[in-house]
Formats: sequence, structure tokens, C-alpha cells
Amino acid sequence: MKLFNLKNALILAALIAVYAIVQMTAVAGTLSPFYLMTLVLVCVYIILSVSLNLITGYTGQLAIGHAGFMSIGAYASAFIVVKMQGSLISGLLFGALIAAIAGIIIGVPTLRLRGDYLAIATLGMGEIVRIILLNTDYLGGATGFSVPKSVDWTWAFWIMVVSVVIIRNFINSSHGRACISVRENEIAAEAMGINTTKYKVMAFTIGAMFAGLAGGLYANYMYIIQPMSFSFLKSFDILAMVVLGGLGSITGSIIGAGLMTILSAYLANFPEMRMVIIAVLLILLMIFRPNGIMGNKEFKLNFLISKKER
Amino acid sequence: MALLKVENLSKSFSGLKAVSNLEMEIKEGELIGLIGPNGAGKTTVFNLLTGVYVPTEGTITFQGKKMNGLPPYKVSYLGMARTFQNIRLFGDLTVIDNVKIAYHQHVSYNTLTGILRLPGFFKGEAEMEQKAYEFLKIFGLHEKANELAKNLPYGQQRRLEIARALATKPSLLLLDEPAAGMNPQETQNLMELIRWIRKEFNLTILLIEHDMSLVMGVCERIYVLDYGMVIAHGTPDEIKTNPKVIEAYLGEEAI
Amino acid sequence: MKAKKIFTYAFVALMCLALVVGCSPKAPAPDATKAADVIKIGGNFELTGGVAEFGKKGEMGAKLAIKEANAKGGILGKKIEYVGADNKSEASESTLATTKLVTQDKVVGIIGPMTSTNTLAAVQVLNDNKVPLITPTGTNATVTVKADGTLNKWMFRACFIDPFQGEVAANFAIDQLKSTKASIIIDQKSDYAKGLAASFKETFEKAGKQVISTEQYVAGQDKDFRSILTNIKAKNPDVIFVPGYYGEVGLIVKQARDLGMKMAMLGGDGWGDDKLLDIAGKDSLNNTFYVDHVASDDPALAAFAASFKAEYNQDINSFAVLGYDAAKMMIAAIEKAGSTDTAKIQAALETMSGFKGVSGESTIDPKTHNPKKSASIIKFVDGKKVFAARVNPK
Amino acid sequence: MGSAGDLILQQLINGISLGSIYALIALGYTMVYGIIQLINFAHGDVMMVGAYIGWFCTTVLKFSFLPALIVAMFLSAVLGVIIERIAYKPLRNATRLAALITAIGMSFFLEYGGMLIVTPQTRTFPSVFPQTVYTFGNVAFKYGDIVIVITTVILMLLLQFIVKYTKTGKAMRAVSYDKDAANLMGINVNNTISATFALGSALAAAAGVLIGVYFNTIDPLMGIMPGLKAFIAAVLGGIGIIPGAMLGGLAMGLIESIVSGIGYSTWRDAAAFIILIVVLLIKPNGLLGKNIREKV
Repeated sequence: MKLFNLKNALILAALIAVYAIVQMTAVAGTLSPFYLMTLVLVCVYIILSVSLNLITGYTGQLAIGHAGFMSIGAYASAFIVVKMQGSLISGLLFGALIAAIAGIIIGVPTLRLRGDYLAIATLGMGEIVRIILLNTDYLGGATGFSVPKSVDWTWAFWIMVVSVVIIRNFINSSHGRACISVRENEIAAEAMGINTTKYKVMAFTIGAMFAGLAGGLYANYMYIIQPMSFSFLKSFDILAMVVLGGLGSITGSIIGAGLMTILSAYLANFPEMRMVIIAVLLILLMIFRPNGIMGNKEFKLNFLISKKER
Repeated sequence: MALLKVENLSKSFSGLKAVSNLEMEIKEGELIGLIGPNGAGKTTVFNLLTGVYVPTEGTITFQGKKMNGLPPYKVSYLGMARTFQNIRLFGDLTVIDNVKIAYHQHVSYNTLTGILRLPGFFKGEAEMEQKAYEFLKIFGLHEKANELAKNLPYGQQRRLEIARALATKPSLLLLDEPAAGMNPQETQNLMELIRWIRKEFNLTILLIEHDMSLVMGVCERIYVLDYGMVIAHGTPDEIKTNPKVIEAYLGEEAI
Repeated sequence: MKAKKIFTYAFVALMCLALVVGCSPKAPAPDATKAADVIKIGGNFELTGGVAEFGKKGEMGAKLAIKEANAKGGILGKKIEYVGADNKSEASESTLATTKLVTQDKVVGIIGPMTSTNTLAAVQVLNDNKVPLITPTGTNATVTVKADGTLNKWMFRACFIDPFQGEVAANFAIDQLKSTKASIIIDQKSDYAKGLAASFKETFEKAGKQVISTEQYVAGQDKDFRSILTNIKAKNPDVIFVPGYYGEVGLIVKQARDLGMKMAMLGGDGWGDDKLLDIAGKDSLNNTFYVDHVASDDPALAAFAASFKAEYNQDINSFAVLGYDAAKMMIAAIEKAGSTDTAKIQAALETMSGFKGVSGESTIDPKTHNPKKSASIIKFVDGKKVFAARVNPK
Repeated sequence: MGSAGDLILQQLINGISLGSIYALIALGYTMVYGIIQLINFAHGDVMMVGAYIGWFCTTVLKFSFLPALIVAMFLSAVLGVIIERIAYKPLRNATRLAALITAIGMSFFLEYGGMLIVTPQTRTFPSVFPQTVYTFGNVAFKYGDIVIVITTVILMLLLQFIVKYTKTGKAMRAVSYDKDAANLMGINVNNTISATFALGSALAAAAGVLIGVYFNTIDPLMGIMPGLKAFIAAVLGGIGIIPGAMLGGLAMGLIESIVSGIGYSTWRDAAAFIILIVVLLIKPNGLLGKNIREKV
């Protein structure tokens, strides 16, 4: 176990390559702005789905209010950038912080609930946040809140990478294993000295924080945010990405987010049929791959390395 | 001084008394058996001791500290560990991860160190890996360290439960029917293993068991529970000849 | 097990393929000559989501205008091609849809969206890419003029702005209905309703009258308004201002009458759909008034209604009318510019005057990009729409 | 001017007729949940389909209220069974989340498939009831209010009868208690689950037709919010428990009209969620839910 090994070097090289290809084609104008926009959104949704996976896939807490945290982050960062004339980075950090605090406030009481009761309680919390925003004219109310675009591909991509690495590192640490033990068997985890409430709240808070960060990116990229964009249907979208990719698989979430976002963009050419096609694909995928594309496995580059070692 | 002292312990579920006025005292280093017919309340006693249930009445004193109403994880911190009658492993995790999770409370690095992959993380993980491996080796599970716990055969799952409980570094180990479903040979091996770990780890053990040969073979003292009450306690020989026990429990089997 | 693995790899491969295909820069159109033969006009409408009903109607209007123009031989000797995009009734999707239309499909102008928020979401994209847009019903003042007073150069609209309608309604209530106490019922999700309500309230109160209560509902979710109406009933105003859309307005009027509330009710152009009559019933609609673009017996309107019915077998409403007018205005601008150069089209729109649409004659104010056009007050009498008054813009 | 008492009474009447409709939809949610632990998010959309069938029957086929209601209930029951067989049955042994996502997919499919077929425009029901309004002092209610409440009560009694006394009903209870044991006792689990979907969907269709007739308007997205609220109602009462759904539905209706009544119409939906969360924090299994302890 080392920080600098062949595998990590390969991954880093691949990331730099992806970043550079997109950046160069975008600058050269060969990559259409619409595709670039889609790719930035893919980054945003990867952060959202990986962070929800931490809560639902790894810690086993069915939460469907992720859009609520996203909206908190979006509005908090927009508040800093627009109303306080703050920098983008301070806006993003503030958004993540406020979302994390909201995560604690919401998580502490509701995480005592189990299964579907937790699901409906988190859904309710998300809707309450939306209704509050709808009634806050200071932040634009129903009309929406205009935010200048300051996020670009570089920001979105590297923040996404850092977020995924942080969540992955958390999961692959002793504290992450503690979270997984809650999912596997809460009673046994508790008996083995795991403070399950603490780890549930911790996972929930970290998840909320990254949802807030993603919301901040979204707000500072999409020109305008409105409460309607963060309804429970958005939470469903994110949950669908997670389940589609595979609960308990980070690479699964990345694939799920990428697939759903790109599919939606591709189907923009068929505006009438788009939602129907997405619905049918969702049903078919679940029927034929109920554990998601990746199951709970990770897509690993090991096979590349082991060949050399053999 | 008694390691564990239980006084007047009672628990009722919506009026129904599952355990009533239980008195129990366990000294350091002892190996005690808890027996009784089905539904006598043995597992309920374990659940009360480990904090899964909150007692209706009575006190539990462990290492001189009163510990009524403490949540299970704090009970674990104090040095009491258990296994479960219906196996509760972390099935989708590897065998070694199961043990590492139990060792979590002794690990030194914090969340941030883990996320940032600071040197403390690598040190802590290496220590965990090594300790977990040692525990597995004791139970002959080291060759299966990277298999999923749910894929182990039944007997090995039972042993993994004990290994996991030991990894919390307890001073009192509660074993809930450790030999359930094992054949006589396996039971025999388990008996020796229990004796050995008691010596090696300087443990006190309380075990629930149905298999009389195991209980009579290893336990120094036995408590007999029926309808949530202690009907007898003493050495295996005393229990064997106790008429109340024969009537309530052994008698049943004798027929 | 093996089959599963194959499936996984196949899926990952498919996914990568999708990424490559989806993101590969679009090759220059192979039939570049053919592309030059058509003029592309984009439509960014709410085809799915909460206000799909309005978006769909607007799109039908726009498509009809384009079809009619093509039937007359097109413009500048070329046919017009309509390229549609769906914004799911959501601002960020509107940004995406606009980006797609402008950068992928290379349209010379955009019609839509129907709501101000979704239109605002397009502003920056159009500024960056210099393509004009006409929103049929984006009524919020900030769509064309930012809060700090700067003009959004590429944004135009075919409708009244909120303050005008609210003012017209308030003055009508004061002068004609002799009202002194008003209640307002607004859709909390709609900036259109909020905008109208705000200017109504301002005008009404400036005249020394009183707005005694404001109640809110959520369009698209609520069908039962009896609770808020019961509240209003207890306060007994002499007029209720309901600046919503016909779907909810019809229910509000009907439920109010059912609760025994007989006072006058007043609304904006969102009332302009014959469904209102079906929903509320002709008896309930007596003593109700609304602000519309043209008198209902205007011959141009009747002709449009007939051709709309022939095309889609549906009735017109203000969304269809304004969608049609927006597209017609865009076509007129392209003709006037004599070119598909977007800057010239923008200039043509900015100086458009005396444009004759189904919703009346309008002239674009170059300072605000708002059309100057007169409003009519329509009154319901036993299910018939009767022209009550005409109000000219200041 | 109405006195405060009249005002409260009027709001109670408003709340009860709205709550009856929520209760009808909530029943279907709760029955399906009780038997296969699936949150059937497509349930509200089945209600929408039922409303459209009712609309078709009354406007195109010129049926009167009762035949239209029965046809809508029957066809929606068939639809419910088809949905269950195609989309949910293959996932019966999969994770519950997979089934949940399928339900969400099915919901989108019905909404947007419906939008393609019937277009997004609002449709209006013809008046199938006399538009009589009864007033007592300042309190008013319509003929339609009475029909809603009576229909709901009859359907609920019928449901209670089916669940308690018929063979299918007993099978349903057995399957929801223990699927494997029921199977061993010779109960056809698949047919029982289908019967549950049929019953739940029929009730939803009845609610759809009632909404259509009473409020006069229907559209393809009409199922989303009542569906969500009925789900909240079911959870509020204790999901899986039939009387709980009735209680929850009525409670939701009353909460909404009371919150609007005291002048906070903006916060009405938020209030419903807040009350739900507070109830869950005090009684984690809903108002009538039993606290089921996991055996350790």
C-alpha cells in the first residue's frame, strides 16, 4: 500500500489525458459548446451520484433528498458570489459548508428512522428546502436567481476528480469500513464498537457537503438557478444514476452519471420522445441488471498491471 | 473483585417478563456457562448485558462501573464483546475486513488523516492488517482472508464471529451458542480453542450453549435459566444432580 | 457468471462508444449546399414537465406560422426549417436547449420559451453567440432589460410586460367596477402571476384603495382552492384579482361561485383559453373580466382560430396566439433584414414597427425591446366573450 | 360575513372531501407496500390513466357517472396487473432499490407516454352531477362533495370486506405476512400479488375519476402531486396498514385545509412534510404502525 504506485500513476495519466483532450478540442472549437456543457454536467452529476452512493450504497441509508442539499449549496454559493461579491472558490466552499451543516441538522433527527421511513423523511426535507427557497424573494423566489458563469471545464473536471478521490479515500479507510458495516449489519456493527449513529451522520454530512459543492458548480455554470430545478424529481434522477451504476460502486456511479447525462443530451434531438425513451431504458436496465451495471464491484485497472507482473 | 456483577436484573416486553430478578457474579478469568431450555431468556440476558436492550430494573456493574443503559458500542469500548446466535457477519465484506472493523476502535488515525492519506493512515492500516491477520490465523481463517464472509462454510462463519469479537480486545467475551450446528469433532476442536484463547488473551468467558458436552466439558460454573429466572447455579457436577434442573431441562431431554 | 461479465464489458464498451459518438465533434454537414438552402429557426419550448401544456401550444403556434410562410414560398427564396428542443420546464435545461439550438443546429433565431425564468436562462448563451430570441410569453420585465437598466440586446418578446397588464386591470377595477377592497390569488410558482399581482397592488393602492388579502396556490398541483376561497369569503372583498392561467382560474372561479361568492373576478391574458368556459361553466363566469390582446371578435383572430383548428384539431389560446405571433415576427424580421445574418435580424427586430399579428398591431420599443400594443378588456356574459374596453399603452 | 365557527366548519368539509381522495389513493400505495414492500411511485400515474379512461367514457361514449367509474376501475385494474407482471415481477428477488427505480421509470413512462398519446393539454369533464350547492348559513357544500365521500366510504367498506372475508383477501394477508409460508400453504403468491395490484389500481382509478368529475380538469401530469401526497398519507398512517391509509389520507386533507385556512397557503405543502417528519420522529412507524423489533 503506497501512495505512489503504478496504478495511481496510470490513473493520473488517464485523467490528464481526458482533461487535455477535452480542453484542447474545446479551445480549438472542434468540440461543440453543447457537448462541452454536457461534459461539465457529467462532472456535476458524478459528484452528486458518488456522494449519494456514499450515503445510500455504502452506508445503506436510503435518502432521496439529495437535490435539497444540492440546492442549498447552489443558493449559498450564488449568495456569496452575487450578493457578497465573493470569489468563486469562496462561494463553492461556503456552499459545501452550508450543505454540510444542513446535513448534520437534518441527519441527526432523521437518521434514527429506517428504510422507507427515512426515504420519505429525506424526500420531505428536500421539498421543504425547495418551498423555503420558493418563498425567499431575496434569492429570486420562483423567478430564479441569475448567477454569472464562472465555472469552466477545468474547474468542473478537477473538482470532480478531487471529490471522487476524497470520497474513495474515505470509503477505503477504517472510517469508511465502519460506514459499510452499518449497511451490512447495524446491530453487529454496534456490538463491535462502531458508533453507528456517528457514522451514519458522518456519511450523510460528507454526502451532503459534496452535493452542496456540486450545487455550487451547477449554479455558477448554468447562468440561472430556480427552486423548480431541485425538486424531488431531481433527487430521483440522482438516485437512478446511483442504482443504475451499482450501489456500493464508485466507478458504477461514475458510469451511471455519465450514461444518464449523455443519453439525455443525445436524445435532445428527439424532444418529444426523450422522456419516454429514458423511462423505458431505465425499466429495461433494472429488469436485466437489477444490481446495476457494476454491481458492487469496482472497475479496476489491475488487469493491466498484473499482466506485467506475471 | 467481581468482573461482572448483575443485581436484580429484569426486563419485560409489553408486560411480559423475559428476565426477572437475575443475580449473577463473574470473577476475572472464569469460564461460565449459561444454559436453559428454549425461550428461557438466555439471549435476552446477553442483549441486556451488551446494551441492545435497556433493563427495566436492576443494575449491571462491569469492572466496577455501572453500565445500565449504555449503548452497545460503549459497552464494547469498556471491554465486553459478543457473538450472535444467528450469525451476524458483514457478509458482503471480506473476512479480513470483518475483523478490521472490530479493531476500528483501537485504530489511531482520524477521518481527515484517512482522506488525505497522511502517513498516519498507512501506519494505522498496516497495523490493522497485521493484527487482523493474526486473529484470523488463530482461527485458521488466514487463507480465506480475502474471501467474502458470506461465502464461508457455516463452521468457519461461527469461528469468524469469535475472531471478530476478539479483535475488539475484550476482557469479557460472551459467546452465544458457538457450537450450534457443528458436528462432534468440530465441537471438540472448538472446546479446546475456547480454553486456549482464554489463557492466551487472559479472558473471562460467558457462554450460552445447548450442547451439554461442551458446557459440562469447559465451564467451571454454570447458571441455569428457566422462564427468565435463575433456577440453579454451581459446578457442572452440582448442576447435573440438581433436581430442579433435571425437571426443567435435563429431564425433558431424558425422556 | 461468465454471461454477466460479458454483459458488463459489453455495456462498458457501449457506454464508451456512446461517449465517443455523443461527444465527437460534429463533422461539417456533408450536404453543406443543402443546409444553405434552408433557414433554420429554433424553438425552445416546454414540451415536458410542469408547464408542457403551455409550451406545446406555443410550439404549435410557432410551427403553424412557419408552415404558412413556407406555403407562400418561404423567405429570401429559401424554405424555413423548424428545429425543436425541449427544456423540460426547467431553467437549466433551457440553457442546454438554447446552447444546442445555437451551437449544434446553427439556428438564426429562437422562438420561446414560454416562461420568464426559462427565457432568462437563455440570455447569456444568446449574448455569447449573438442570436436573437423572441419569447412569446416571457412577461417579466428583466427578460429584456436587466435589473441594472442595461438592455439584453438579443432578447425580444411578443407579449405585454407584467406591469402593464396589472396596471390595466387595476385601473379597470377602480374606474369601471368601482372597487375599493380587493383580494389577490396568485400562483406562487409563477413569476408572471407575481408580476401582475405586484403591479395591480401598486396601482390599486396608489388610488387609495385597499388590497385586503393575498392568497397563494401552486399551479399544476392544486385543484382544491376552497380553503383559500373560504378565507377570502370571510373578508368579503368586492373584487378578486386572479392573475393565473385558465386551468386553475377556471377552478377558482367555479369553486368561489359554489361557495356562494358572487363578487367580480378579474384576470390577465392567462385566462384566454376556451377551456376556461368548460372548466368554470358559463354561469360561474358571469361578472368576470380579463385583459386580452385583441377583442374576441377580431377577424384576424377568428381566421387564425380556424386554421389552427384545421391543423391540430385544437382550440387556440393566448399561448398559441403569441407563439404564432413570435414566429411571424421573427420571419418578418428576417425578410426585413434581407439576410440570415443574425446581427441584421436583430437590427430589424429592434426597429420593427407596425407589425401586424393576430394579437394586434405592435411596435418594438428599441430601448426596452417590449412591443407597444393596446390591450382589450373582455367580459363574460352567459358564456360569451364581450368586448368591454380598450386600453392603449402610454 | 361568516362567523369563526362557520369558517372552521367549512374548512373541515373542504378537508374531508379532499382527504377522502387522498385516502383512496393511499390505500393502493399501502396495499402494494404491505404485500411486496415496494413504494409504487407509478401509482399516482395509474390514477391519471383511470381519470382519462373515465373522461373518455363520459365525453366520447357518453356514459353516466357510475358506468364510467366501473369501466375506469376495471381497465385500470388490468393496467395495474400488466405493470406488475412486466416491470415488477422480474425484480421480486432483486434489491428493493432496483424495484424502486423501476417504479420511478414506470411513472415517467406513464406520464410522458400519456403526454404523447393524449397531448399535454388539459381536458375537461362534462358535468355528470347536478351542480347543486347546498348552503347552511355560511357553510356550503356541493352534490359532488357528497358523492366523493359516499363513494369513498362504499369503496373502503368493500375493500375491508374483501380483505377480511374473501379467500383472495385472506391470501393477501397471508402473503404479506410471510410469502414463503403462504406459498407452502398452497397459496398462489403470484396471483395474490396481482390481485393486490388490481385492487389498488382500481381504487386509484376511482380516485382519478372522482378528481376529474369534481375538479373538472385532468392532464397527464395530474398524478404526480396527489400521488406523492397519498404516499405521505400512507406513511403518516403507517405504511402497509389499511386503516392507517384511511386515517393518513383524511389527516392530510385536513392538515392542508387547516393550514390554508389559517392563512399560510404558501407553506401548506411544507406543513404536510413537517407534520409527517414530526410524527415519524415520535412514532417511527407511523400513527397506527406497530414497532417491529428486530430479533437479535
